Order: sequence, then structure tokens, then C-alpha cells
Amino acid sequence: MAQKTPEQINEDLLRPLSGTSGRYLIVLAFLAGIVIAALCSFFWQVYAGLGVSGLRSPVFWGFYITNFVFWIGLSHAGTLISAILRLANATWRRPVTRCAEVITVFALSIGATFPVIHLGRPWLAFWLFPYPSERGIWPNIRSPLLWDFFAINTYLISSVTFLLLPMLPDLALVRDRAAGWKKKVYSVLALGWTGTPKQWNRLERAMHIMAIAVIPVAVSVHSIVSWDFAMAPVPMWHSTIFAPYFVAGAIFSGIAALILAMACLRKFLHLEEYLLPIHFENLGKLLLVMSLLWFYFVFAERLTAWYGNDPSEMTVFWVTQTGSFSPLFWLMVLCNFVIPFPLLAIKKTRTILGTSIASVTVVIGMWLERYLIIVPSLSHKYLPYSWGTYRPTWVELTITAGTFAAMVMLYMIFSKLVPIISIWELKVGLREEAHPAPALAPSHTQPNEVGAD
Amino acid sequence: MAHQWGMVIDLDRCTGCAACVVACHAENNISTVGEDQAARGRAKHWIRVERYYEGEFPDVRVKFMPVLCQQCDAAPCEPVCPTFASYHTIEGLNGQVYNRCIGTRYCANACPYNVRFFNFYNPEWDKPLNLQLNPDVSVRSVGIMEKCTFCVQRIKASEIQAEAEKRAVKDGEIQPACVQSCSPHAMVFGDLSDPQSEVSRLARSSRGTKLLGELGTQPKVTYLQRESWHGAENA
Amino acid sequence: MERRDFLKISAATGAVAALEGCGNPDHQLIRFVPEEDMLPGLATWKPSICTLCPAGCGMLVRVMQGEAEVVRNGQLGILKMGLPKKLEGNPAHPISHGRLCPRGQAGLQVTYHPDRIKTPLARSGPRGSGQFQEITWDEAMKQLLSHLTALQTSNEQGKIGFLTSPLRGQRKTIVHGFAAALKAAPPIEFAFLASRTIQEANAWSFGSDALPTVDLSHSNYLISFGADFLGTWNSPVAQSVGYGHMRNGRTGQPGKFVQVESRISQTGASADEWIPSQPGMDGVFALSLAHVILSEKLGTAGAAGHAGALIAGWSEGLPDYAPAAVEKQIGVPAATISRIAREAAANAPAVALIGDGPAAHTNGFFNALAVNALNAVLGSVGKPGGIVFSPVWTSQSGKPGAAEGKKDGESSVRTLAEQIHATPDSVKVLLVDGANPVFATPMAWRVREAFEKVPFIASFGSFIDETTVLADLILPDHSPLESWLDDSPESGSTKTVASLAPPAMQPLHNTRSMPDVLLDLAHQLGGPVAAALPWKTYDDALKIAFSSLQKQKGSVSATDADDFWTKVKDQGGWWSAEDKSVSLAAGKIPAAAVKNTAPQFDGSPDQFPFHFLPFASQLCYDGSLAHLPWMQESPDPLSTVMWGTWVEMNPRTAEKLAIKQGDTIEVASQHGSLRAPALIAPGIAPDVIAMPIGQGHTNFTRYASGRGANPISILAPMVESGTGSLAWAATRVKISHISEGKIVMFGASLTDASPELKHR
Amino acid sequence: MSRSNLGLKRCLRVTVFLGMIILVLSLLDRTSPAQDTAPPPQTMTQSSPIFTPAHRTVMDAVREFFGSRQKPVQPIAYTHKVHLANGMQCTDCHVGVDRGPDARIPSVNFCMTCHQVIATDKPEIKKLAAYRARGEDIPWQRVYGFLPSAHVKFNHAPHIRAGVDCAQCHGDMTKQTVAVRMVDHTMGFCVQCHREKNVSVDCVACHY
Amino acid sequence: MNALRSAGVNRDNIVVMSDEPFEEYSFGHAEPSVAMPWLAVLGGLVGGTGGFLLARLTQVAYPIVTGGMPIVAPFPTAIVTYELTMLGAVLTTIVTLLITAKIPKWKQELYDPEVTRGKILIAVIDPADDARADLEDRLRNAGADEIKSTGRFSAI
Repeated sequence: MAQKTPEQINEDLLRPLSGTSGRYLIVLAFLAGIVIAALCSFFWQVYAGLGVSGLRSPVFWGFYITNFVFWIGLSHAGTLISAILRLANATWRRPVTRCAEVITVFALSIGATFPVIHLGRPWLAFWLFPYPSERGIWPNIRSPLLWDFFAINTYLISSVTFLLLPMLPDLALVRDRAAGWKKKVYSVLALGWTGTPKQWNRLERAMHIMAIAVIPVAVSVHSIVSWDFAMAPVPMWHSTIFAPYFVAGAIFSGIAALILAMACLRKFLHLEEYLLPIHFENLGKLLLVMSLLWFYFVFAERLTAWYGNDPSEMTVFWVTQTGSFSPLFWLMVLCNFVIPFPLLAIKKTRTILGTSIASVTVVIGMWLERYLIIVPSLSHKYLPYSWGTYRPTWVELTITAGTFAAMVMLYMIFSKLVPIISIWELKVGLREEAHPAPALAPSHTQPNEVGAD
Repeated sequence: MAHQWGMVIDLDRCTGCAACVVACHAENNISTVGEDQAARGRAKHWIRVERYYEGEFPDVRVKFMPVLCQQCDAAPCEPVCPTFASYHTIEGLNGQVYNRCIGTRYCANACPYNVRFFNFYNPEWDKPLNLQLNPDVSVRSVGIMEKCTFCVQRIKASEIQAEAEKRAVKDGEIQPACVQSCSPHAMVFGDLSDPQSEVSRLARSSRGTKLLGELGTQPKVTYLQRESWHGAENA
Repeated sequence: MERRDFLKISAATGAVAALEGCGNPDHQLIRFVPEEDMLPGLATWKPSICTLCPAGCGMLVRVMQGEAEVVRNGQLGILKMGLPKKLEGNPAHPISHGRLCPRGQAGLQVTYHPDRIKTPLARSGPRGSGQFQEITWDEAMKQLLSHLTALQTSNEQGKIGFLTSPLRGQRKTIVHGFAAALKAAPPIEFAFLASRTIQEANAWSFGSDALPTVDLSHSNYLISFGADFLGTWNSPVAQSVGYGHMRNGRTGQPGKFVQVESRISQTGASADEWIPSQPGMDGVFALSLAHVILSEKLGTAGAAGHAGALIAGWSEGLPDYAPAAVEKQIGVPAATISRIAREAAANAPAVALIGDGPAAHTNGFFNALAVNALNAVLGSVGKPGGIVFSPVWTSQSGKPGAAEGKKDGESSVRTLAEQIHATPDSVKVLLVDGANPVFATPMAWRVREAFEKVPFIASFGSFIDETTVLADLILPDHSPLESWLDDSPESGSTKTVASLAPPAMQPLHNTRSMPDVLLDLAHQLGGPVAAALPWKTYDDALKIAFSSLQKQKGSVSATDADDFWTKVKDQGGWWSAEDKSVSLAAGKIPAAAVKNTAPQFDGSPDQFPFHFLPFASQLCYDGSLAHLPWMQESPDPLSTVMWGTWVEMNPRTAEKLAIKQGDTIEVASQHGSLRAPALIAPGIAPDVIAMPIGQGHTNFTRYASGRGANPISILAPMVESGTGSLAWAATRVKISHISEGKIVMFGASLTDASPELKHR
Repeated sequence: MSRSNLGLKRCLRVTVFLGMIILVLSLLDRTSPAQDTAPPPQTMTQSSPIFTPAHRTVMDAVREFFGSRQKPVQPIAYTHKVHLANGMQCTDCHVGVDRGPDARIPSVNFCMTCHQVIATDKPEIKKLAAYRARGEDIPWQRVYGFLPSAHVKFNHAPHIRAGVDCAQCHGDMTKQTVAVRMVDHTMGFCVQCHREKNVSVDCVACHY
Repeated sequence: MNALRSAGVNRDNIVVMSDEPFEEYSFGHAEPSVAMPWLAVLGGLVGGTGGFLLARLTQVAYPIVTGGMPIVAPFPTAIVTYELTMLGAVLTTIVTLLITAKIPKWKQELYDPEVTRGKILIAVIDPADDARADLEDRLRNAGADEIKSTGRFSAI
């Protein structure tokens, strides 16, 4: 990274916050349109009943739960990557962490709405909350859906704070430059941050603890999401491999989303000097590892089902392998392994463009994977008499499109309000390059030779 | 010990006439959903007569199997419901509390027998068909899961009647609509906790099997398998 | 209805309803003073009779208090009245034994049907357009009376036609009495599934012109030639109860059930052994069985008595029916024939049945006689475990006796149609009650065109169906639950049964019961007609008729007439105390012994390669119940099809013609063609195409109109040689693939047959 | 706010309840009392296609969600006080309350058996006679009743047989003129009484 | 910084502000390091017991039999306990951060927007008047660019 004075860094990173170009507004309006369409179709579904969707007996879960698992999976990348990189003190993490945390927060908030969207009577969703009502009724702690409720809320709180805390210094920076009502807003947001060493010290320590805490929460959330399926005695669901399989899938799709986000930021916000090919290189390697891990899990699950030869499991196995779902299945394997593996393995193709293409296919592949876990198993359960195929309707398609549009829209709005790359971490990184810190031991353990009295 | 209601279905006698299906519709206010909803797999039949063909022409055998909620003792649909809409009653039934159901439909996915049906639209009876609705059974609204309840309204009515007459419920006094309408007497209903009851006697028969018993759901419905005829050609 | 304008309507009604609904009396409909004093929430069980098929099962109706929106003297209001909620079999009734079939359970929807005719209607548009305007009862009676008196004055009473469904009991007495007194043409009773050929054969073989009562609970071996006795044939509920007992009701070994038909019917599905035979060859099959029994001395020729003697070559041991000889003809290996014969003889009591299918061929009469002979040689006629002819009580005879009196089947409508076509003004006034020949007759008979030529048609039907839509005047009858009912079924119980039931509820709409209307007409016509029908109302007639039963030994014993009447009403009828079967009188002696005549089929085998086998649907019966939502939505037991019809074919046939499950195919005979979705099922012979009767209504309430295709419409007008009734299984068809299609099934596709599936 | 000790079930409910007060959800507690007029008679005139919303109008849905209901307006100001004062019993009019699930409200004929003669000059009795003359029954409005979506099946007979007094659930009628809802039939009210008399509190006892 | 301290300025009066954390110089007086990790663990424990009690007692308070499971099902209780432990830990870290670093007080008296330009501000709060000149030249020879006295004495 060319030697840049802190002043230049400030200039570069605050540039996106200034005016909004015409093109930006048009794209924003378009995305907002899709999101509004999704909202309208949801209210239509509440008004008319779940019949407007394509759901039926026996396939009671479809696009909505696929989206739910997909977006919760996408959100894991943010915290896991930024937390792990923070703990490992990888120097190249500095510009990447905030983009990742932002993906987490937005993906999670979108994913968390689906347990309400897919309900038959969404206006009673508050019954999940364990509030003491005079009827003496409490929700059922044994239900995986309630574990979801606790897990997702815990994860939402922790990932939102994991994003906001490192943003305080940058908000302070923006506060000082803003004027008028913007100044008031940012000063409120910055919580009066002044940058005294005490504050820095506490912030660093807090981030350190949060990084440690968020990783197990993230892993627990997605294993609980997988237990939604693993707890039900449905062929190809009721297996022990689901928790790690889903967590691996989550990280896999998360990294892909991160690469995509960074590629777009780099192109549209002209952050070429900050989001360097080295970042894409490293993330590409990470994506490669996860692709292999994902393939390993799929192979393991299929092997045990095939070898065990249980009739109902085999029905679902053959339906996805060669039956009516086989095109989707082979498309998924293509997107998740056949395309990304060579692209990422060969150094020459692991460029920004290469990793971006791989990530696009991985995102699509992972959405298909969630679909192929849910629908084939439900449509071919134990009694062949009541098998049934599932076709989504326009309501479900609009809402799914609405979620992707919402994600991009929120991301664009966020990058207009807050510097997408954390400036103070960049400066620290800059200074460390100038003269690297002494030993690897973290500094605060050194005795304070100065002023210790 | 509280009653443990159970049922025996003799597949040797069942002729697949589907009188039970229509009797259940009449007793439990199950709405018809019309052709295009039925085409989309939303028809509701709390009891259905499954038909399996075996063999190729000309030696073809047909098997009928009436399937309804098995009121399992270890029901996979009960622990997964977040609002206790599906739970196990004291009398061994799988209770479906319509007002607690928020429509997550997890129970229907967990049920290996596919005997749970969801009100995708608000049930509709063109007037005056609604005059036929049975006042003892609640009419479910949109967004609620429903399933066979072993005609719990008939069980309740007989128990209240027995209590009023200060006597125990006699074996065979309670007959769900399907058991009552079954001409070949293929279905028998009674209290499994009472060893002398006819349903307990039949449940102990050597022909008795449980549908998908290997899943550990401990269903309360015992199916008596068909006996193959092994008569002699000459006396 | 488009979604947008629905929203407007619902918003508008919503607003009105919201206002009107909130706890303020003057926003609600007025309430009428309740006529009955009932406790809300408590049910009372009233006896009734199921009239949806000729079996005549006794029922109990669960009546509870409810609020109905009714019109009383011109004003819409809410009336607290007793409303039937559930139908169940009457445990005391000797035919239903407390059970009902699926159609019986759906009787409620006939009463509460939204498209029921609520007031008398007069035609306001061109005939057949279905445009009617409401008129009062007085105007309707005046209009009908004027037509009748006009014909009386010009003494053309012979030109008054009366078309009804098969009648029994007092309703038959009144209808026939009215027609006779009016000197009109004798009433024609029409039903597609009238089993007329079997009754005629029984008259010849055993001297009893009725369907047999099958005592299955004692039989050990059952050979059924195409008889759907557990579904739609004869008395399904009584036979199902017996069948249940036969399976494992008795200690020891269950009885064996062999089904002989070219397509597995819903009954055949429960068989221990299904033998696919060539269509129309059941008679030959039966006689080859008899041949084995006679030749191996398992039974004596003389034992068969008159029924055997009828058959040519019987005394010589039926030489030309040796299994080896007829093997190819009937498509059943000789070894099977002799094995079945030996098993039947060894496991007495064995019984053989013949159903409507095999009797609906050109040689149907011969098939029926052959099966009767087989029964006779097996020694199961008139004995427990075999077939019995139960004595029938009619008010004229006063006491139970053998069933007799001329009965006409579906062919009678053919003669009526030909007569009208031949001499157009041969029928000036046609009264129609409960029959729908326009739907249930082949188009080749041109019944609809004949009816259109009749100047004035009055109908007593409750629904606008294909026949009633041609009517000029409709005087809607009560629904069965709202009217007095009586029935004396000819089969189903070894006892003599005379069911009787008062109305289970007050009439919902402005309808009047048909017998009361006839009695009213008779009194207004005066003269001989009034004299012939002296009773003031229908229940008077019943009371007088049933009083003759007081003397008989039966289920009701009472001191005086009134006490007897109330007891019979409460019990839902009277039945004889002990089982008395009719003694077998020698039937008609034919000119010459009956010889086997090969079945003829309409259409050449090369141009029309497939046999066309329509069969009665378990839910829609003969199409008269297609308008009930429960019947449309309950999955058909075998095909699991809902809300529609299907064409059943063998998987190999489908492969040959590249037809997949659910594809729309065209079935064409020489007399018409229809389109329906294909259903591929293993249980049907490769050269047979089967289709359920019941769907394909052009005009039958919102649930049945324009749904599916009607197989009867394309049938050839072939006629059974002996009795002249329609041979509806004697048509050959060809099928051609039209397009992809959709078939609404509750069960998964038939191809994924059973849980054990292919592995690896 | 540390939960120091395990404490009894009763104590947990009190502490947790106090802790939750601040949450906005306590507003929703009010929804739990299940009393509302039975749905006004279905007078959907047009032939209703398969699809109609659960409630006819959004206002209906909101009103039912919060359990609010209109005050019933009775057509005739019937005074329980006067009748009870004249020595009549509840079961004289509400016949069969000990045999069937519903306490029947008699028809106008039943009232007229006495009021043909007694107090025929009073305006209310004139209104009564006018109804009878027009052949109409009196359109009484429901005072008690459960939310239709609560699917509660209340059966009077077992309660009367168990010796539950009318006043326990309907308040002291001797002081009331037109019947007014004195006691809120909320689930808590019923469950508490069932627990005291250790009668089954199984969900299926009331909701089926 | 050492110069100022050696001038006897009390440690609490010196305020340092910068727009990036200078960990390695760790100048200024490090507060007694609050045991933040242990606080987090304590918070976790509190959250955990809360979760355990919530799970256990709600099941006991509303004892409904489902799926043949015991009333207090071990595994679900463990999962809920774990979730609330983590929630407790996270919330405590946030709360301790907010409390120890600063109650979000918005009235900021000693601040200079220049800090965000990459400069480091070292300020001395109300030094004794006489020592003002002495401190200024100490700062100057320590390389301070600019000295402002805004009622307070600060040097960038």
C-alpha cells in the first residue's frame, strides 16, 4: 500500500460519504422498489392466507425456510472472519473487517424476519417470547424453533455491537467534519468519543473479548438452525452430520458474499488502493479450503445414506441424484465445487475477477443446497401415498428477490453513512508497517516503564 | 390410571369403501377446498385410505390401509411445537389446541405419517352448507394445523355422560365417526389401559403390527395384517 | 370472479357487515319464533331412510338446534330449528346394521346444497337455457292443472307421460294410482344401474324377479363375476357387514373371495385372487366351473333343479364347456378353472355372484342364467351362506310375499324416446321426478331431442340437472330428510323389511313433497282420480298402509293402530321377526334351453382395438351424487382422483401409445368421443379401457357442471338380446394421445407403487 | 437484578412478572382475557369463493386481537332483579342448564305465558307483546361468550352438577337489571378455579 | 509526556487525545487495568443461571408432556442455558466498556477537531498559573507544533 499520510487516508475513505451521484440514486430507487414489492406480497399473504404461496402437504417448508437458512448462513462469515482475523492479528485484515461485520448484521436481520414471514398466523409471533401472561402459559423450551429464537437474538445483539464498537472512532472522525444537523446526529452516534488512551485501551480489550465470544455464538446459531431439520424424523434430515455441515456451509457462503461485497466496493467506491489483490488472494484461499470442506461433508452424508440403504433415505437419495431434483443437484455441485475449485486453486486465476466469479457461483450454489436439503426430503417421506412436488408462486419469488434487493440496498445506504473501511485500524496498520511492534506479545502486558509510580 | 385411547384396524376386513373418510368430514367440520386447491395438494382428509398396488399384470394385489393420526406416545410432532399447540393429553391422545397454533407447520414436517393438514385458506362453506356444521367441534380458521383427534368431542361427551350417571365409561360406548360408519367392522376403538377391552384383546393378536413402528413413535393404532387364504383344494 | 372486483365487493360487504354486526339488534336479521322446543347443544336421534341408492338402508339422523336463515311468508329471518348434523346407520335396521356407505354419509349435503331449487320455477327463456323465474305454489299448481285438464277434456290422457326413478312402497302406489286414475300412460321407472337383466334371470331361474340377498357372513367361498358388492351393487352396506364377518368374524379359517373381472374394481381389490377374464365370457367361465363339478362328481346335475335344466347340455354334463376347450375363449388357464371349481366344491357353502358389468353384454342374460345354474349346482340357493330371496311387503298384498309386478329398466326410456321421435305428439305432458335420462343414456338414443319435442314438461326435481333444465315448470320436492319416507327393499336382509320414517326436520325452503302435490292435484281434478287417491296427505296413506302390518309377527307389537303407528315411526320401520326366505317356485319354462351366444361388440376390433368398460363410481354412483362436494373431494379409493374423471389403462398399453400419467387422451367410439386424463394402473387387462360413470355433467349445480367426461354418452345403443336392456359394456373404442394434462390425485402417482423401492 | 436463589415456582412467577412489566408486551396481556361477542351472524351475501380472509374486515381483526367488544344493546330492558324478587329461579327461564352445554334463553312464547296477564301496561311488556304479534322472537344480544378464535367449548351441565353456583361466574344477578358482564371469563379465572378444585387443567378439557 | 510529569503535574490532569491507539508508547498513566475478561465471565455466569432457571422453571410452571420427553428436558435446557450465557457475557462486556471508557457524555469540554487530522493532543488541565510558562516551553522543546490556551492549556 503506497505510503499515505493519515490525512490522505481520511480524504480517500470519507469521499464516499460526501455527495450521492445520480447513478447511485437510480440503483437505490430500483432496489427500494423490489423491497416494497416484497413487503406488499407479504401483506397480501397475511391478508389472504398462506395459500397464495406454493406450499402444500407434505412440503410445508419451501422458499421461506431456504431463505432463512441461506441468510443466517451468509451472516456467519462476517463475524467469523473478522473475529478470527482479529484474534490471529493478521495484518491484512484491517480493511476487510468492517465490510464483513456489515454483511453479518444485514444478512442476519433479513434472515431473522423469515421465521415471522413463514408463519400461518404471523400476528401471534410474540407467543415465542417467554413473557409471563396471566394464563400461566410459557412457550415450549423443547422446540428447536425456540432455540432459534434465543440463538438468533443473542447472535443479533452480539454481531450488532461487534460492528458498532469499532465504528465509534470513525463516527467521531465524521462528527468533527460534519456540520449542522449531521454534526448533531454523528455526535450522538459517536457517544462522545475523544480518543483518550483509556478509551482506546478499553475498546481494544472489549473487541478482543467480543471476538472470543462471537465465534462460539456464531457456530451455535447455525448448528441450531440445522437442528431445526435434524430433530425431525424425516429421511435425509435426521442425521448427526447436519450441524457441522451447516456451519461449514455458512462460512463457505459467507466468505463468498464477503468477496463479492469487497469486489463491488472496490469497483464502485474506487478503493483500489485499500482493497488490494492480496486481500482477494487470501480470501480466495479461504474460499478454496471451505469449498473442499463443503464437498467433504456432502460426500460423507451421501456415502452413509447410500451405504446404509434405508429404503426411505434411498428414495430421497435417488430423487436428488437421478430423479426429478437431479438437474438442481448437479448444478449445485457445479457451482459449489466444480467451478470454484480450479478458479481458486490456480494462482493465476485467483485474481479479483476470478474470486468474484467463484463467489457468485458459490452464493447461488449454497442457496440451491439449502433448497435441496429441505424440499426433496419433505416431498418424499416414509409413506409413498402422500408424496407431493412443490412449485413456488410469485409471492415467494418476490419475497426472495426482495431479500437480495434489501441486502444490497442496506449495504449501499450504510456505505454512504459510515466509512466502509475502518479508518483508525488502517492508520494503526500503516504505522505498524512503518516500524513493526517489538515482540509478538501484545503490548499491554508490558510493564509501563513510563510514569509508573 | 387414566384412559389410554387406542384403535385397531383390521386390514383383512377393510374393503377401501372410504365411508370413514366421508363420516369424518361430516363429524369434524372439515372443509372441502375445491378443485384447484386440491390439485395443489391442500385437500384435507383426517383419515385417508392409502392404496398400494403390488405386482405386475396379471398377478396384481391391492392393499388398502386407512391412515389417521396414530396419537403416538412418543410423537415427533409434539416437542417441536414452540407454543404447545401440539401436546400429549393425560388420556394418551395427541391434543391439537387450535387457538395456540401459530402455523409454523413444523409438526407436519416432523410427522412421518403425513396426517396433519394445514388451513392454507380460510375454510369456506357456501350457504346453507354451513348449517351442517357440528356445534360440538370448533371450526378452524386460516393458518391453523388440524388433524384427527379420535373424535375427542365424542370422548368428552361420553365421559361427561358417564360422570353424570356416576358410572365408568363402558367399553365400546365411545365410537369415533370412522369406527361407527365402518361396515365390515374393520376398525375397533377403546381403552388400551383396560386389558379386557376388545381393542386391547385385538391389539395383542399375532397379526398386529404398527405402522412405521421402527421410527420409535409408539403409535396407538395397531394394524392387523391380512391373512393369506390357505384352504385346501380338496376337503 | 376477478380478484380486483372481489376486493371491492368484500370491502363493501365488510363495511356493511361490520356496522350491522356490532351488538345492536336493529342491524341484524329479524328472528322468527321457534316452532320446536329443543335444548340447544343436546342432540336427538331421529330415524330416517337413505334414498340415494336402491339398497334402502335405515338411518339415524343426529338433529341439534341451530339457527337457519329461512324465508317465512316473504321475509328473510333467522329461525332456531332442529338441523340434522350427522347421518349414521340405524343399529336396529336389518339392512344397515348401524353402518352406512360413503354416499349415505353425504346425504346431508343434498338437504343443505346451495344450488337447491327453493321455490317453484317457471321457464322464462328458451327451453334448455336454464332461465327460470320464481312463481308461487298456487300459480304453479294452476298451470299444471290447466295442462292436465286440457288433455282430459280432449281425452288425450294417454299422452300424459310420467318418468320417475325406481319407486317402492307407498310413493309407488300413489304415482301409479295417479297415472292409472288419470288413464295416463303407465309411469316409466328409469335408473342406469337398475340390474334389470339379473332380476329377469332370477325370475327365470328361481321364480323371484328380484336381486338376491347374499348371506356372506356364513359363506366359506365366494366367486364374484364382476359384482361390485362391496361398493355399489345391490345392497353394499349389508354385504360389507357380511363380508367383514366372512373374513375373520368366525373362528377358524377365513372364507376365500375370488373376483373375476377384466379390471380390478374397488371390491376386487379385497379379493384373495383376481382372475382377469375376457369381457362377456363370464357365463362360459361359470359353466366350465359347473362342468368340472359335474364331471368330477362334486355335485349332481339334478341338484340344480330348474335353474340347471334351463341351460342347454346341462343334463349331459355341459360337454362343450370343458376347461381345455374354453380356455382360450375366456382367457383363463384350464388349470385355474379346475382348481377354482374343486376349491369351491370343497369349501361349502360356496356362492357365486354376477354383477352389472358382465350382465351388460349382448349375452348378459345368458351369463346371469349360467351363474344362477352354477349357484344351484353348488347347492347355495336358499341356504345360509348362499343367496336367498327375501320376501317383500307391499301395501297391496298386505303380507310379505315374492317380489313380482312388472319392473322396467333403462330400456323403457329408449322406447319412450323412439315413440316420441316416431309420432311427435304422442306425449303432450311429461312429468319427471328424480330421473335424469338425458345424462344417463347414450347420445345414440337421442333422448334429449325427444324431450325437446314434448310440448310441456313439469319436473319435481330439487336440482337443475340435464333433464330438469328442459322443464317448463318445476315444483321442487322436499329433500329426503324433510319428507315422509317409506321403503320395502327387495334384498339385503333375510327378513321382510318395511322401513318408515317421519321428516327429520322442518323444510328449509318453500318446497312441497311430491306425493302431497299429486294428492292435491288428484283432489282438484276430482272425479275418478280423486276417488282413486282418497288420502288427504302422504302420511295418512302411510298410516293406513302400515296398519295392515300390525297383524304380522314382527319387530313391533302394539295394542291398537295408533300405538303401532307411533312405535313403527320411532323404530324407523317394521321388519319380520324371523328369517323367512321365499320358497323357490319353478321359474318360466323357456321355449328352448338357453345356449351360449358369443357377446357382440360395437365397432370392429382393428379400428376400435379396446373394450370400453364404464363402471359405477364408488362416490358419484351413477352420476346422481356428483353435485355433492364431499363426493367430489373424497379421493376415489383405487385411483385417489378427486374433482374429476380418468381413463384407466394398462401400463403396457400406455407405453405402446406413449401416454404418460395424467396426459389428456381422446376416447372415441362409433357414436361419439370424449377427452379425459389418463391413469395408468396395473390392475386392468391390456385390451380394456375403463372409465368411472358419474362425471361429465353439462348442467348440474356449481360443483359438478362441466367437470370430467361422461362415458355413457359415447356408448353404442347395443341391446341385451334376452331382456332388451342396454348392453353398456359392449362398446369398443380407440384412444389417441392429445396433449400433456393434469389429473388431481390425493395419492402420489401410481408408478411409485410400493414402499420397497429400487436400491443402489 | 441477579436471581440469587432458586425460590419457589410461585416466587419466580412474581419476580419475572415484575421484571417484565417494563416490556411493551404487557400491553398485550390485555388481549388474553377472552371475552367478546360471539361473531355476528354470517350474512355474507355474495357467493363466497374459496378465498376470503379470516376476519371480514381489518377492523374486525384488530378488534378481536385486542379482545375489545361493543356493549350489547338489549331490545327489551329485562330486569333480572324484579323477576328474582318475585321468587323465580335461574333455571325457570334458563331451562336445561343442568342437562345441556348451553343455558337456553326462552322464546317470546315462554315470556308471554305470564305477561299476557301480568303487568301488561308497562312499556317494555308492550314491546314484548308487539314482538309476539309480529311473530318475531326477541333478538337478545349475547353478553357472555368467548372469542371465536379461542375455540373454547364451555359446558354448563358438569359445572352445575359439580355444585358451581351461577353467581360465581355471572355475578349477583339479584342486583342487576339488564344483564351486564360482571366477571371477566378469562383463562386465568377458569384455570385458577380448576386448580383449586383440582379438576383437570388439560388443554383439551376446554379447547377442542 | 515525561517532561510534563517530571514537572510535577499530577497524572490526572494530563489529557491525551489521538485518532489512533498508540499502544506501544503507552504513555500516560494506564488505569488500573479493570479485569474486563473476568467481568465478562461473571456476566456469562449470571446469564447462564438466568437461562437455566428460565428454562427449568417455565417447564415446571407449565408442565406439558410432549413426545414422551421428561418435563424438564435436559438437552433443550442446556442449549437455552448456553445461549443466555453467551448473551450475558456479550452484554456485560458492552456495559463494562461503556462504563469504564466513558458514560456517553456529550458535553465535551476539552476537545479539538484537529485531532482527527492525525495530530496528538496533550493537554494539561488548569495548571497553576505560575507554572504555565514553564510547561509551555517544556512542551515546545518536546516538539509541540502549536500551543493554544483556551482557558486551558493544550498543545498539539
